[in-house]
Amino acid sequence: MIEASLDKVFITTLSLFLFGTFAAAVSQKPRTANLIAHTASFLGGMTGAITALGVLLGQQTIFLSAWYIIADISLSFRIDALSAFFLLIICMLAVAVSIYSIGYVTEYYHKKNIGLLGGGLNLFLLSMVLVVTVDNGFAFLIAWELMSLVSFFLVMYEHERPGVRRAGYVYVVMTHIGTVFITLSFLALFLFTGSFSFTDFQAMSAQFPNWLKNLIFIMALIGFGTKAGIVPLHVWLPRAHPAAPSHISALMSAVMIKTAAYGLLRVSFDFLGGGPVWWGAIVLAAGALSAFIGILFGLAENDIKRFLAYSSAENMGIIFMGIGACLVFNASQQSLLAALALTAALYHILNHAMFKGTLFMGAGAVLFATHTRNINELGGLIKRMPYTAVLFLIGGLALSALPPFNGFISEWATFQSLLHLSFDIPNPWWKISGGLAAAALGITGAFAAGGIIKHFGTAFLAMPRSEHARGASEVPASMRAGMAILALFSLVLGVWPGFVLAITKNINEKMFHTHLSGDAIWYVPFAGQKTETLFPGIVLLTLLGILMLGALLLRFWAGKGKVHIDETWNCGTSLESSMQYTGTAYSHPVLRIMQRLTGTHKKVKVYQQYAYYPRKIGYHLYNDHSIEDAAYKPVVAFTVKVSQVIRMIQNGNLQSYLAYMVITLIMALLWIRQV
Amino acid sequence: MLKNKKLFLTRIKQQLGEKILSFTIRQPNETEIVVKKDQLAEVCRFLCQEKEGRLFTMVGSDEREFAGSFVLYYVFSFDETQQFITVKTMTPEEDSTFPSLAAEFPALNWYEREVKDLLGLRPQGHPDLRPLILHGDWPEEIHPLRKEFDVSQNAPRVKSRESFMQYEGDEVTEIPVGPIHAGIIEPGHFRFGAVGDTVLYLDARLFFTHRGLEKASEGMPLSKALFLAERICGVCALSHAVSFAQAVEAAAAVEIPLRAKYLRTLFLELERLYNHIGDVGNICAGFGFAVGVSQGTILREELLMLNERIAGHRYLRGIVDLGGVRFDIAHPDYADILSTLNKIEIGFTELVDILLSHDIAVDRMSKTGILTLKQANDLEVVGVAARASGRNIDIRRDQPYAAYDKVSFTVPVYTEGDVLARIRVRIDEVFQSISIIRQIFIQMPTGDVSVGLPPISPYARGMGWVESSKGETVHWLMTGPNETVERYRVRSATYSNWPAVALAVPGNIVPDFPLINKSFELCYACCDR
Amino acid sequence: MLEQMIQMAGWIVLQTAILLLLAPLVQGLIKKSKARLQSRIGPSILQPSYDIIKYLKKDAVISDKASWLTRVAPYIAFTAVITAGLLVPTFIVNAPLGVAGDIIMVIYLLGLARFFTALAALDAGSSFGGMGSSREMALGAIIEPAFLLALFTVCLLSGTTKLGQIVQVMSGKEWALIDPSYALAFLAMFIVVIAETGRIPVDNPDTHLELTMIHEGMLLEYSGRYLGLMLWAAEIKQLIMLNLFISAFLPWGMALDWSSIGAGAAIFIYGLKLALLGILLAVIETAYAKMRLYKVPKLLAASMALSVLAVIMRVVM
Amino acid sequence: MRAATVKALNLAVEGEGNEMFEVIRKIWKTGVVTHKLPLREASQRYRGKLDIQPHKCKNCGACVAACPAGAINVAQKGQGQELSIAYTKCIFCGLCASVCKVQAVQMTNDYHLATKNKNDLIQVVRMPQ
Repeated sequence: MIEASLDKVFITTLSLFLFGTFAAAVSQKPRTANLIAHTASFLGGMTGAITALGVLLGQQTIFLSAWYIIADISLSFRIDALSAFFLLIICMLAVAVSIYSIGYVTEYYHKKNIGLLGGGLNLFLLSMVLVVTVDNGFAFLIAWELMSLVSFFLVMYEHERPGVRRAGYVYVVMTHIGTVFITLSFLALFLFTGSFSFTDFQAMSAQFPNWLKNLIFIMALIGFGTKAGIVPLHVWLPRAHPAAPSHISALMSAVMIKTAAYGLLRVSFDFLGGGPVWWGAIVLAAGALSAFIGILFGLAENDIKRFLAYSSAENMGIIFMGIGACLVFNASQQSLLAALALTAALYHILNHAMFKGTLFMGAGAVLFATHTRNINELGGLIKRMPYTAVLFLIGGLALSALPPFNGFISEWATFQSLLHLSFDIPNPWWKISGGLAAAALGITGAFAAGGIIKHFGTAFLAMPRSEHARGASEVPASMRAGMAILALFSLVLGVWPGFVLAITKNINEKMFHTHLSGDAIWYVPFAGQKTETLFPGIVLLTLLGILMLGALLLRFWAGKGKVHIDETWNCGTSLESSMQYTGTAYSHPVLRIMQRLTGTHKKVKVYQQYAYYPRKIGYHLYNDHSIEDAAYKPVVAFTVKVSQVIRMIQNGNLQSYLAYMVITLIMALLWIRQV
Repeated sequence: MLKNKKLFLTRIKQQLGEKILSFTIRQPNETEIVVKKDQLAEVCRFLCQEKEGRLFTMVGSDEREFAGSFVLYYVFSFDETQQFITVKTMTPEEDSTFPSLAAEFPALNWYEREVKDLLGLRPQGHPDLRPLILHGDWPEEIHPLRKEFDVSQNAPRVKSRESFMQYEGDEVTEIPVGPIHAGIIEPGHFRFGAVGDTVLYLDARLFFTHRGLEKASEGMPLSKALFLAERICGVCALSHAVSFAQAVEAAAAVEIPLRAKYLRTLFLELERLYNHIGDVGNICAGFGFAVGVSQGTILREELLMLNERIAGHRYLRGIVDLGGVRFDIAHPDYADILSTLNKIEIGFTELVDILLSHDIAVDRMSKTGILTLKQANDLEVVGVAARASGRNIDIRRDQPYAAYDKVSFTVPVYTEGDVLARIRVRIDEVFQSISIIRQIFIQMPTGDVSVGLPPISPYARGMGWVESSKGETVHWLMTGPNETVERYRVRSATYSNWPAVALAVPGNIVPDFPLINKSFELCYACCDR
Repeated sequence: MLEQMIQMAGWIVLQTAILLLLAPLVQGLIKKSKARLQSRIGPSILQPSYDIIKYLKKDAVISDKASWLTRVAPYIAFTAVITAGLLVPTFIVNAPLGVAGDIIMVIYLLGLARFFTALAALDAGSSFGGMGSSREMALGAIIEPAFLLALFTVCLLSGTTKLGQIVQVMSGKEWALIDPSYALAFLAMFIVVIAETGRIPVDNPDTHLELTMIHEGMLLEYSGRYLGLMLWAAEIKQLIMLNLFISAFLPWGMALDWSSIGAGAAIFIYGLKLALLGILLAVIETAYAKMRLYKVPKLLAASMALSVLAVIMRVVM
Repeated sequence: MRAATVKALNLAVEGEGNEMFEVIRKIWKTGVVTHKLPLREASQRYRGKLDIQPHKCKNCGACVAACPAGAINVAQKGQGQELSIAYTKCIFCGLCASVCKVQAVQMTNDYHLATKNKNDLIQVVRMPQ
């Protein structure tokens, strides 16, 4: 009964998104388009979340067949626990972003077509829902491609702005390179099973030869790694995310790149049933590299959205570290620890969606209010935009993995997974690697905190550095509400891990036939052979208790302290805004220490007529990002060139070229089917 | 030697020929050349570049009352022949400008701006005409060193004209430090253009302690002005006093008794000792080496207490008299000094051993705050800083005064130009000073310690110089009627060296600035007057 | 259940009191030892306590550029540090909050304090705050992995990150310091303790030269009660680092339960260990000079290398 | 393995053991040098407060004229004269003592000048008729 009704709820979700897409696209008035699109996506998100929660808590699976294209290539859905988990995240974000967008898109009124933007948002959400729910390789690829294309068009929404087109091209090229690998791995699965159905993949992959499993895994890793923005496949990420409108960036960063984790988990565990230890080692190494490099490059940025984008690469790295550890434990038959590692990864996926959503929306709010993303032009926003500041700070605290916010819990679990690699796997290499990976995670967390302080401190604190910041005012209520929802979840998930454990329980049970008990509200006993427990609630209560009691005692003992307001101490001169530490200056020490990796170098130009009498000094700091340069520039240049050539041949625009690409993909798939 | 000098002067006279108005040998070691304003650049260029003279000091003077115009004196020192050549040029009130040489001789930058501020003569073509001595909120048309300026008058404050370096782009932070500092440091405002911890440029705004001493001395009896000179600075009180006394003695053309010369040398070296030892100890505070600081302070205190015992004043004030010194010392004092010095020598040797073998300390000091020889030469840097950058000058040897021509000592020269080199110069000089003092006690003649001054004619000129612990201090004096001061110009070592600090800092990291600053050990009061 | 909770609450109060009172004393002892090593008599070891009392009673001055963060940060930093302190054993093998958290929690609670201190430093807009903050975060980022690695070598012995269990395992190994891998880990951790407490050769706690400060730079805009809390928090953090060090490397003589004789002796031994460590810190601080800012990462890299070496030895041997 | 340990230990202390020993030895040798209050007496030649003996004074005014800081003043007060020395201005140069032909003004080595009231720093001496 419940199952049947959940089916309907899910169908409602899809229909709402579909309705939102078309209804918004055809509506002429910006205000109507805004309302229709975001009401549809809000409702869609709500119903989707109900579906997902129903599946996760009700321990059931939804099957749904829409129609058959030919033979076993069908559009059918199967929502198991894993799908539902991702569906839940997508829908939570859909709800928050919809509310936020109502305010945010007013920025584009009478400048751009709101209908297209709102419709695009719905279509984007729909495509992501399809990606995580379809039950068929063919449909998956179509949905995947749809997701890529829609997000590409959304990135290109403000194509008249400088840099946006370039970002869009890099994105579309990279994402298709990824798609090629994913397609290849699915084709390999198809060729050996003779079917596109996920059920067949699961059933038959056990008989695959090892080399084939390895091949499929590697191709899937590259393909999904590209979408996840894993270093060194991340180059599109810091370009595309800032270029897109902020609510779209929030979705891309918080949800879209997570579909890659879904794909990887689906392929490696569900289809291939885990693999040898080296799979885990590769994923773990890629994750560690990604986490470290991602945040290091992010730290160098003065563009608030680019920083967040790099930080997404970092967090995907942390997630991959969890997945990697899980693969290793799985290969070593440590199912409880595998469950711990998977929980860590899933928990972080959920958490990252919450706080990165908050942060991107916060960045969007700053952009909305000041029209600049360069923190060196901002400052003093905490007084002009108090609510946004608090919400951004909460997101930042969670991103920095500080208690009592959610980032801490998942990072703690990841730490435990990594440390248990060395505690419980007898191989000496793992003993060392586990510790080193934990250290890498540690430095990542510290860098993330530094990045947040840099961006929050420069943009929100002290004095405005330019007219942009001076004229800022608080954003509309709907935008604040959108951020507040996710920020609230950041706190709740940080003190109530039991909730998340309840929803990940099914996934673990299905994959490892074991589970972590997490029923109690306050604590997370990762019980089993060890008692690594964490009671964030108790710690938070103690902290609050000490705070209250301490403040009271102080008040009682020393009285109500008087506070005088005076100038900032500036050595006897008056303070000017140019004396504040700039974003560049803030991260300079780290960049200098890490110079070899970041390729930091400066250009100083001294304007002078006579020696010893300089008049003006020009300065700019560059970060070469040597990794990108070395590995990517030639490839990207080549691809761009090729696509330009193709465009010339076609004599048409990029859109039709992409349409051809999709058609070619479908044709190819069909052709293979016929053979 | 004497012949050389004559030849040198004759040749200069011949080569300059038509360009000069007059050529007068005023004193055995000083020659005056009078030129027209438009010939100034050429003559200075000739003296500096072909004859390798170095700018010693430059003085602007309001001589309208008795000479009918403003006068500028450019004094060049020729160390090889132990000669000074003063180039004098006149600027009438109606045309109160003079050609600026600052672009060509960066060392003249400050001197010309000072003349502009205090006398209101405009250096034409000066590349940087920001106010220097008087700050931006002082009215532009009031010039304190003009005779008509009333000292008791309170100048109104105007809107500040101060400006600092401009930076392009939004990445540079301007870090302001001072004029009020956290420690007990004299007032100076430093504005770093920095990105993170790397310094791009340093703007140093000084002259917060400009007390107008030169103006205050106008009309003051010479005997009282001595005490004013003594109070220019706290730690080089004696150097200033001796310089002033030497300037007066030169104006009076008087030779002081030999014993007085030796005593002056003794006290000057004691002053150098406590300064250098204190500086070596203090530099350790720049990198938090507590033992270095405490041991340095202990040694310095020993010396200060010695000063108090033998001279009645820890910082050696009230010793010098015009025409000699005010009191004599006896044999028990000799023994006291020598035994204290023995103790100091042992303690200092140990301190230096520890300091120079301390890896972190040496690492902090080497390659930090490098001043190149070219920069040092261009800016006419003097003293320890000059010798650490390979500029081999020491006025004790080059233009001897007091009894320095009778004792033997070597002048340490290093070429690295970094903090470590400056510290090494100080360390070497400490041992040289100890050796000089020991020589003094061997050679010390008996006799009077003071001689009375004959009456001094009005508008006589004299110059006194001393190699203080910071570098050469030059006092240029013109007497007025009734043995008063007409124009008094103090050019301390700090005045010459400050612009060099600003050059040594860029490229270093911000936390190294205190270290670099301390290694130059410049005092603001000396510079600001 | 209720009895247990009351017991736990009592323990929390006791340990909080220990942290609050002992932290300024340890600071005073270090200062006194340093003064003696500089041939000075130095202030009384109670001076830091007097200072804190004085600051807490004074009015505060706050910048007109600053926001509410400046006022909130000291409270957050202070409570976060104390909470972290409740997770680390002192003289008894477990800590009051031992069941609720572990080493990672301690590190991140200290991180929370650091985060707010560094953020509040930027609030007033002065360049010194920015300078201190940016240096703190740069060095903090390098200290963090070194810290984790050094602790990791200890965790590896006991296979857990729970401090109570680590202490129990370690106190069974009285002669562990002879074990080379343990000695290496000891050194690695000691370097981290020096770095985390902001002592020479990493930071100079005595300097107030504007341009060289790290931790002091961040507190420059603070005064009165807020400054008192911040300083107190810094001193407690120093005590926590020493406690961590004692728990991990010198756990002998800790009381296993609350029996009065055992606990009494344990308190005495704990005090002795603290005093010795404090004097050791003072000696090191006196004999070393502050390193060049950009050489500090090398020192911490050395600590990391030592940790890795310690793990390798443990695994190989 | 042992060699590695030694190497690592050397890395940690960077061979500074010797130098550290030097430092400690030096500190040990120096001991505590702080002087506690009350401080010792100033040296004999120390130029401190003035000692004025009114009965020797010939009222010549040489000291007043010689004082470079203008710290000595003579004022008519009722019947007699009053000599005042302002230690707020005095620079302790000793010129007054050296110009006084009858040694009515002499320098002492009394250095105690700290006071809570600025007026206490003006020493007034009443001259006999």
